[in-house]
This record gives sequence, structure tokens and C-alpha cells, in this order.
Amino acid sequence: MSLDFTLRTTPTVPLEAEVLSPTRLSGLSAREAAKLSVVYGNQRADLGDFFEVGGGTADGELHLTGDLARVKRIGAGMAEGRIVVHGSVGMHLGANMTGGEIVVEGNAGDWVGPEMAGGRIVVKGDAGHLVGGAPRGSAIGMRGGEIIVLGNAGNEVGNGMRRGLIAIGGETGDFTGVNALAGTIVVLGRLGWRAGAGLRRGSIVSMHPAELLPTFSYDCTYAPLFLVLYLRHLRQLGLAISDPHLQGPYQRWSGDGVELNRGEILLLKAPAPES
Amino acid sequence: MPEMMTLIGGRTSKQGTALCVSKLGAEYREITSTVEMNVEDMARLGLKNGSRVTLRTAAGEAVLTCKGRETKDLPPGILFLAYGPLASQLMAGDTAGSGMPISKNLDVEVEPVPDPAGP
Amino acid sequence: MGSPLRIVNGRVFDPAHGVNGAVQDVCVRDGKIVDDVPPDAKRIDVTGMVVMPGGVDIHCHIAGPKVNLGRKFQPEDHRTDVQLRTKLTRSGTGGSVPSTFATGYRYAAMGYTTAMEAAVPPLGARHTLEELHDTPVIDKGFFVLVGNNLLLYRLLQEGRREEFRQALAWWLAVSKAYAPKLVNPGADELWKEERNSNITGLDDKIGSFELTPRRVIAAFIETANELGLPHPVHIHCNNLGHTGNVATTLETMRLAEGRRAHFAHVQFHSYGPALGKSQHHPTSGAQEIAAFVNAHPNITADVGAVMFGRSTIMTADAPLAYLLHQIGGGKWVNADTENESGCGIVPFTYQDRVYTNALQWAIGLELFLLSEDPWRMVFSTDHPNGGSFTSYPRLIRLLMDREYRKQQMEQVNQKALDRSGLRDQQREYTLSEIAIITRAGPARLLGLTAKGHLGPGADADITIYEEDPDKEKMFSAPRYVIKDGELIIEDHEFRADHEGRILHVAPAYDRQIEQVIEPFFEDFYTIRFANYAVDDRYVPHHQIIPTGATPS
Amino acid sequence: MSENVKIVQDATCTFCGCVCDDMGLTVDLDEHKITKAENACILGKAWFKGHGLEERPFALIDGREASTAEGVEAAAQILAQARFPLIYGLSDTTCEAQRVAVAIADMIGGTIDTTTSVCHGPSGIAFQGVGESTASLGELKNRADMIVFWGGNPAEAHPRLFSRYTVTPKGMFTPNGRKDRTIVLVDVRRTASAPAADIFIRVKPRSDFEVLWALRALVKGRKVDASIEQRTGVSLAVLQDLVARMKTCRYGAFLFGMGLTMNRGRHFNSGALLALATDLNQFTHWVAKPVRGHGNVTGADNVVSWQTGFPFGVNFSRGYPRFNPGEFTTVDLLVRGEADAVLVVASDPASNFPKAAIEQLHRIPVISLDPKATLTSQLAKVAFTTATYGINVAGTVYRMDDVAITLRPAFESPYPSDEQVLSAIRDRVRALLGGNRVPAAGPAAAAAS
Repeated sequence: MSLDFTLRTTPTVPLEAEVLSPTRLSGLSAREAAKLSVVYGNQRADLGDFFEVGGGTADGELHLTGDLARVKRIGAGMAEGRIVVHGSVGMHLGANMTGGEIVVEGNAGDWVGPEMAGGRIVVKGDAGHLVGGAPRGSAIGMRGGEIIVLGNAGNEVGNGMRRGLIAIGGETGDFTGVNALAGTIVVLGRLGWRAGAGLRRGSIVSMHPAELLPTFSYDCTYAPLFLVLYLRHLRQLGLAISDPHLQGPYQRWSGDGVELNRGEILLLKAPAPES
Repeated sequence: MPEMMTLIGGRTSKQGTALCVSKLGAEYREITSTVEMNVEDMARLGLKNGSRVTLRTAAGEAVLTCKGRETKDLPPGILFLAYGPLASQLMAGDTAGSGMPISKNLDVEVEPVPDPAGP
Repeated sequence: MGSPLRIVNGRVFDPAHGVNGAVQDVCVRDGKIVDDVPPDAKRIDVTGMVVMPGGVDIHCHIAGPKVNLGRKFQPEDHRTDVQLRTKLTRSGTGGSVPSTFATGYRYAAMGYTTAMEAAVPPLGARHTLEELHDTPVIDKGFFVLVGNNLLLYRLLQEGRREEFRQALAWWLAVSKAYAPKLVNPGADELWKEERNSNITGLDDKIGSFELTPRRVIAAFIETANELGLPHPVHIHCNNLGHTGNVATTLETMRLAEGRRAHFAHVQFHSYGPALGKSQHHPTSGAQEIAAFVNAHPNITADVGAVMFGRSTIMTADAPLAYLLHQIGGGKWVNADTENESGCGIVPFTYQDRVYTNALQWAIGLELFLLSEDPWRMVFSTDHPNGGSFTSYPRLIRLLMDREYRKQQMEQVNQKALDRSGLRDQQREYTLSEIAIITRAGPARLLGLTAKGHLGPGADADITIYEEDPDKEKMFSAPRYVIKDGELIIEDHEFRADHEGRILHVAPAYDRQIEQVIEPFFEDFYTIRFANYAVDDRYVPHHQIIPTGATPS
Repeated sequence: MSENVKIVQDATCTFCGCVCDDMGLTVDLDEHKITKAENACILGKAWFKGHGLEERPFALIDGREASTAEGVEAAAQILAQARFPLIYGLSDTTCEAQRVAVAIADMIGGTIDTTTSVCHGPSGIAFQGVGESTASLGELKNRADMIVFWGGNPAEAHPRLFSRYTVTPKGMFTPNGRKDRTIVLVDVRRTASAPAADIFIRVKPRSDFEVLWALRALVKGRKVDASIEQRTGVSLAVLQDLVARMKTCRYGAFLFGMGLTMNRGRHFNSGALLALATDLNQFTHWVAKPVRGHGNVTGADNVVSWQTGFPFGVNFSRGYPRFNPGEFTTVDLLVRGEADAVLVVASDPASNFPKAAIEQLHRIPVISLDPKATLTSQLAKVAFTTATYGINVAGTVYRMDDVAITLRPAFESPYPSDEQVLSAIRDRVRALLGGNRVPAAGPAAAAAS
């Protein structure tokens, strides 16, 4: 059976709890888990000081319950197993994650899946800024895996992305896919400003018209096959993919002209208004 | 009927000299509670130098005194306000992972404060 | 200063006094090595351990405007290598350009007690001294950049040699520098004023000046020797990194004409002409350089070895950094300093499979192994340009352990090895030779008479290692480190914090020279002449190293 | 005016980032004020004249007068007990004081941030992303034959930037000063700086990034659609002309202001400009410099960088420095209600931060150090009156181009310096904690910011 963590004491300052990961907790009993260290502000504390720990020896699945908006680094470095959060989470969810799955029923803070290399993160609510984004100074963002956000996401989705898939059910903020080298970003809602700035390779898809940078140029209108496969996959993961999304066609814009110009932005062509 | 305009926050040399005297003084308070507006916009809104306007953003609102500027200096639809306690009321707290709140080119709703004397 | 101390039963390596592993005591009192201490003095029994003077780094980049740009520039290089705060010591970050506290503590933890920052424009002296003040434990100083100085160029161009000499003395004195430094002489004018071009040879014209690198370098070597400086002149030659630059390097060494001159990171200046088609595939010029240095006792050098992995190219040689930026893409910093210098910074990774990087690695090792006088071909990686100072222990192992070196050679680009002479080298450095190239030699070349040895009167900077067949392990973490007679590290842990001294020269100069310099400031500087000289508040703990003959 | 007069030559003005060091001050030692500031601009004159001695309590604790020592005890107790303390400001004090402030943050495991995070912090982030070709101001004076001012208004904010360093001064390769230079100004409104420019380009609000991006494309010889004019208000012809001039000048310089950083796009606006300068170095020599506001904000960047490796927004809670703008920057820590105590040095966040941040300042204990009363000192639990740097206090400041300058104070103040108060707080906190607070947890998770 799974280990269950129920927030008992709400932290008033940030709580860094990378130990909340199947990889860190594997084989531990509820009592042992409660003794693990977390960083509460500038001091050490026990996981048990904040969480009621129940359930049996970890079978690779964790359930976290409560408003964890101030709890950072949940699932950091996890390589396998599953975390289900019944509530919202703070920053750096699944940082450096290489495998396994995290499902958040609520919202997630900034930096979901920073430097993620594998596995899957599903956020059913909204996510903050820099989803799958590179840390400041680094050109390397997400290197693999999948991040699915059913709600909206903030700025710099997929900043410096190298591989993998990011899908946003709602809208994104500015600079979606900025400086990405590869990978795919699908946005069902509207793109914020300046999508694809500095894009080298990779695809950014939106189901709405968007004003693009002067350094993107229109190529053609078509229905790319790879996209259909991605969209079918995303539909299975709970994203609201409609038949028109599957049918297309999409306008293909290539850019960024100040870079290699080998990236693409695909915009669903709105059906001609009936007259 | 409120209108949407673009508010630019900034600093001025008058503000700079005033704060050397006191940030709590009348001069500094006056500088930071005066919004510059294009004269044509003011005319259209029935505003005169010294009229009061309410500025509203998603973050909050503030009541300021207007001062007219010619079109060559300040285009229609643009407002200028020196940073200070009132500009703060209009600034949102989200920094988008940068540490920097946005204080220039804010979308603001502009609404004249009814003159008690009335026309 | 610590209480009197007797270190007993250690195997002492003190090459300056011909002591080569003899078991003898070392006595310490009031921060100095002494003949004897009272019987009740504290004793440390180091039976079976190796006792050496503290390490001395003759050429590294650890403080100042350029270094701080390199720090700010690379958060991604700091975050995975952190220095934890302890009850006693400050926290910091590492990577190829560590924070000041991490720099001091990491040098100390490696048994180094002195380091010289190798390139600071005079205008950056104040900043550099502020950083060195926050660099704990070690003694330190800096070399001041004068080889692209426009007023000195004017005086030279107009043949005003006496004023040139006075002005050089003035610049050393007012910046509280340790030695004059030349970097790619003449290049800054071409870089700043002629659309980012560069010097290609000793006889190129230097921009709008009627001067050539040849004339500039010769003048500095001659004048610096006249000033009787402890370390006359530290030279970074033209054409660094360019295929075939060995010719320029040898020509430059000849300019010394028997006078003392130190040549920095010669590995980067030992590239032979390209063999076959590719201009990008130079050959090793280590043989020629080593042979020349061996045959000329007035010439000294540090190697500037390359170690594989992440580094930062951080240099006053701005055109070179731009060249590397164009090759690698990625981020780039350029910083021009008015009338004095240029600067370039590029993150860089040396890869063992890449021809050029492997050749550079091989040339560095060759230079060490071909050197017949360890006192004049000393240890450096030009930190962080060739590799971080934290890689010194691995470099020591490469020199001391032939088998390990062979294993490493198998990992690297074989074509590059073919173009070097490394395969022929069977030599293994002894502990005594290591003590020379990492301590005694650099101290002697710097003219630091109280460092690099364990004779009476020497500074009590002592490092004690536990013998280990794995020399990298041995030199990574000494058991004890003593600085100025104080036990700083005991059983590999910090027992005390310590503020080292600033080492600088103060050559006398004729105050009349200020009548020549001040008008130039009014015209071409943006800081007032009166606010330029660095005052003693910036060197609260300092030691002035005396200069010999002073200008008349 | 009394007879007891002192003249201070080559004094330094710390009002703005120009840090002009050629002031000739006339000091009335009886009146404790500066009566004349030769060479000072309008802002400098106000700065020197406005900082005579004022009768203020040495410290206020909960609004009641107290000695500096009592203030130090109260402040130390707050900082020693806080779980997520923040030290903020530091741009109007000496490097000597800044060094002590970082030491306190390290010792207690707090966060250190400076006003950089709300002025050119985004330019700092951009610098870390693309780098920067830069220069000391003397290079602009001696060499620059083309200067582009972007999103700033030096005529009002940095008056002597034009006259002493960039537009009019005669230099080694610019013997005719202004005549040897082409000056361009780019802004969303025609400011007082416009008359100084040969070319004024008005961009539509929020379109600086598009203009810069189009310029980059043109410099690289890529085509840009004429529709750029609708988006930005700048015609393709104007952009092409600008690019032609930029490629052919001898030594070009961008000087940019907060029109880029405080605007939608933030660090990407600065980054686009820095990248443009880098691109132009393919053709000729170009540099770019952020124009810094406060007298020693550049010193703050330098001190925090050499002590921690990062320029601002540095957190020590895990026992080592971590940098992450948006996570460890002041506005965010306040707006999210995470900081539980704040030490504010020489800054007034209560008068210019976003509303939500100011509300948090009212909820938590605030300690302030300032020569003058401010909205921040008024809401502070502990408010120290300190002497003014450069006028009463000696020390080091850094000009916007990283040149360090030693201050020449004009007259004594009865009030302690920021450095003295901070040192006393540091020593008291160390006593309370028995040394540095030992790290909360090892660097197991160091890899993630």
C-alpha cells in the first residue's frame, strides 16, 4: 500500500521537501519517513513536524494531501514511482526528475519540472512560470519526459527545451518556447506574446491565431502527421483535443530568423466564417 | 465613461531634487501624485490642469491630479506618472520569475472624478 | 600568530636547502620558521607524513573586475558546486570561477598558502584589493597590466625612456601591484580602434602609434630589470592559441637578451605549424620551447597546463576570447578599460576527444617532462583558463605516475598524441621536484625570499600530507595546513579562519613624473588624477617586498 | 554663513550611477552643511545641499526614541529569531557596509537582495544569458563615434552622462567632441533627452523587443517584413538606415535604461539589446551598458557577486548561496508573504514597491537604516538614523562601469555609519547564535536552485 502524507501544520515560510519522492522513501515505514529531514526556512525540521504520515511501507506510490503551496521541490530527482497530490504544490515540482509520474490535482508554482530528463508530470490546475524552463544562466531546459498542464501556464514555457513534450490546456504567458533547441510544445489556448523568440529547432503549436515576431516567416498550410499522433496521445492524458484539432490544417511559420531558422510554429487555421 | 490608456512610470529630475529634501515633504508628495496626460485626451475627457482622475489597474486604483502635455511630448493614450506611493497602488506583484514587477506601460482605466462644483 | 610549535618526525621536503625527504623537526614561533623552540612547545607528531612549504601559485585569475564578471556571468557553473558555511567559515560557491571565500578556503584546503592574480588593469586595482581582502587564509598580490597602456606608449614613441621608467615605477606604486604584466602587447588598439583586429607578429604597427610589439616588449623587459623588481616582468606573448605561434614565442624570448623575463602559460604559446591540410590541426612546439628555456637561464616560465573539463577563458587578451566565442557560439563578455586594457570571457570545456584540446593537454605535460630545470619551468594551469586550480592534484599525479599518465593518454584523441612527443616521455617527477615546481620555484621566481622554503626566518606556511600511492588523493587534502604559524587545518578540518597579507612592491619614483601623468588624466581619463592612487586603507594587512636598484 | 569654512576638492557625488568625482565642495563647518557644490549637476547640487544635519533620534523602537545600542539589541534579536529573514537595499551605502550586510545574511541563513532586482536585475539576468560587450566610460569619451540611448532619459536622471562621459566630451579619438559623434535616442515618448540626439526614434509602447529583434535580423542580413511598422511604429527604412550607420561606425555604444527592464519583456528586452551589440562586433567595435541609477548599486552587484558568486537575490537558508530571481528576490518574498523579517539598508521599498509587497512590510518586523525619515522608516519596528555616505562617511563606491572610487567626506556627523551599525548587529547576532548558524541541511539538493 502507499505512503500517505497529510499536511498537519501549514508552513509559514518555505518548506523544502525533496524527500517527498518515491526514490527517497522507498522501503521506509511511515514512522521512518516521518523522521526524515526537511529544510524549514533556515532550520532543519522533521517531515513529521508538518505531515501526518500514514499507510504502509512504500510501494513506490505517495499520496500528499493539503495545501502544499509553500512546499518546494516535491519529487525532486525522482527516478521511478508515482506521487499524487490532492491539493496544490509550490515551486520546483519534479526538479531534475528522470522517471516516474507526478499528478497534481490543484495548481503548481513556478518552475514545474526544471531540468527534467524523463518521466511525466500532470498538473490539473494552473502552473506558474518557466514550466520545463532552464535555470538562469543556463541554456539547457527540459531534456526529456512530458509535462501536461490542463489549465493555464505562465511565461517562458519550455525555455531552452532540448527534448520532450509540454502540453498546456489553457493559455500561456509570453515567450513560450524561448531559445528552445528541440522538443514540442502544444498550447490549446492562446499563446502569449513573442512565442518562439530565439527558437533553434522544435515545434510550438497553438489552436488560435497569434501575432508572431517579425523574424518568423510563413511557409505553408498543411496537416502534419506527427501532430496527429501527439494530439491523440494527449487526448488520452485528459487534454481536451477536438476533432478540428486533429484535422487541421495548420499554418506553418518557420523561425527564429535571428537563429538557425529551423524551428516552426504551427497555428490551427480557423475555419472560414460562414457567409 | 472610463477609457483605457497606457501608463508609463518613471523618474524626473524634479522628483530627484525633491527627495534630497524629504520623501515625506509636500513637494515630493505633489510630484508623485500628478499624472501627465495628453492635452487632447484631457479635453475629450473634460479635464483641466489640476482636475482629479481615478486610475484603475487589475492590481488597484489611485486618484491623481492631471497635468497636460502637448502631443509632440506625450502622444494621445499615454500617461506618465513619477514613481511613488500612488504609482505603487497600480503595480501588480507578479515578477514572472525575474524579481521585477512591471511598472512601465501598464493598461489603466482612466475615469474623471466628478468635480463637486460641477459644470 | 599561534603559540610555539614543533612538528616532529615528518619527512621534510625543502629543496631550497637540499633537504629531500630527511626525517627532521620543523620549529615555528611568532609566525616564522625558527631553529628551535622551548621543550614545552606544542608538538605535532607527523610520523610517516610529508612536510613541505605551503604551495605558491605564480599565475592564476582569482580576483578583480574581470574575475567578478566571470562569476556574475555563470550562475549555472556555481550552483552544482557549493561551499558550505561552518560555524567558523563563510559559505561560497565554486565552479571554474569560485567566490572569494571559496577561493581562499579551497587553496588552503589543498595546501596552498600564496597565490598571485595575474592580470589587473590599474583602474581595477582598488576593486581587486577589496576582493583579495575577502579571500581568506592565503597571502596574495596581483600583476598590473601595463603592456597596452597609452601614456606609456606615448612616452616610448617619443623616446622619453627616463620618463617611461619613472611612469612605470609610479604605476606599480600607486596601484599597489606586485609586478608588471604584458598581455598581447599592442593588440588592444587594434581591437578597440580598428574593427576588432589583432596583432599577428612582433613587427605589426600598433594602431595609430609609431610602435611595434617588438619595441614595446623590449622596452618593458629592459626597464623592469632596471627597477630591480622582485619579479621583473610577466609576459603573455602575442598570438596566444594560434597555430604556429611557437615562432612568435621564441622571438619574444630572444628579446630579453640575457635579462630576466618570465613567460606565462607557455603551453598556449607552443603550437607548431599545421601538418597536412587542416589549419586547425597544429603540431606540438613543446620541444623547441623547452629547449630554449633549458638553454637560457634568464628565461623562466609557468606551463599553463590544460586539464579536461569545464573551464572559463578569462583573459586581458580580448581578441582571443572573441575568436573562441566565434568558434563555440554561446555567451561572451568583452570589457574595455580606458587607456589601459581589454578583457574577454568565454565559458569553455576541454574535451579529450577533440584534437586541439588533446594536443594542448599533451603539450602541457611535455613541457614539464622536457624541462631540465624545474626551478624555471613551474606549475600552473593559468586557472581557470587551462583548468581550475582544484585540478592541481590530478596534474601532479600525471607528472608523478607514468602508469596513470599512460591510462589517461589512451582516453584522448590519438591523432593529437601522434603530433606530440608525449608518448616518448617516461619521466616521473619526484616529490622533491614537485616541491620545486609548486612551491620553491614559484617563490624564487617571484622573489619571495621568505616563502617556498623551511629555513629559519621563512614564513611558517607549512603543508603536511599523508603519503599515498595515489598522488592525486595525497595532494588533494593535506592532513595539516599551517599559515603564519597558525594551525588552520587539522585532520582535514578548518580549526581557525585567517586573513592573509597583500604582497606588493613600492618602487621609488621621482614625483616630477606626476607633472607628465596628470595632464594625460585631465584629457583622457574619466576619474580624477587625485582619486586614482590606491591608499593604505585597501591593504590593512600587507607586506611591501623591497625592490633593488631604484631609478635615479 | 560662518567663517569656519572648508573646501573639499575632487569629492564624489553619489546621487546617481555616474559617480562624478570632480566635485568642489564648500563646507560650512559650523552650520554642518555644504553651501556650494562646484561641477555638480542639478541633482548633485540638491544632493549635497539637502544632506545637512537634521535633528533626528539615533534610533526609534516601535516609534519610541532609543539609543543606537538599544536599536542594535532589538535588531539582533529580530534577525537571530527569524526563520526567513531578508536583507534588502544597499545601493546607497558604501561597499564596506555592503560587505557586512552579506556577512549577516550568510551568518543567519537569510536572503540578501539589493535594489538591483527592481532596476537592472533583468539586465543582470540577460547578461547571464547572452553576455555583454562593455567598456569603462572613458572609452566612450575617447573613442565612441556613435552612441544609441535606449529607454532612458539621462537629461533628467543622469545629467552629466551627456556632458562628462558620452555626448559632448572631447577624447583621444574624438577631438571635436559632439561633432565627432552620431547620437541616437530611442524611447516611447519625446523626453528632455531628445534635443541631445541627431536621430530620435519613437517606438510604440511595449514594442522595444520587436524593434531590437528586427535590427538583429537586419544586421545578420535576414529579411524583415515591412509590417514591422504597424507593430512598432518604426518603418523598415528607418531601421535599415540605423543598421547601416551601426555597421560602419568605428566604435559604437548602447546605453540603455529601465524603459527596457521595467517593461513587458523585461530581461528579454535587455537580452535583445546585448545580443544586438554582440552581433555588431562582426562588423566593428560595439559595447552596451545599462545606465545604473543609485550611487553604489554597482558596488552592491560587485560585493554580492564576489562574496556569493551571484549578483542579487541570493538565499543562504541551506548553508550556501543560491540564486534564483523570482524565488529569492525581494518583491516576490514579500508578495508571497514568505519573508518573516526584513532589514532595509538605505532604501525605501514602502514608497515604491507594488501594493501587495508594501502590505507585507506592515505585517512583519522591519529594521531600517537611513539618514532621513521615509515611509519605510516610519513603518519600521527598529529605525536607525545613520550618517550619509560620501557626505559624512568615507568608503568605496562603484561607478556604473565598475570603476571603484574612494569617497572624500565633507564633514563629521554625530550619527554612526551604516557600516558601524551593521557591524554591531553582526557581532551581537554572532553572540546570540554562538557563531555562524550551522547549515540547515547539506548540499544533497545543491543541484537545484
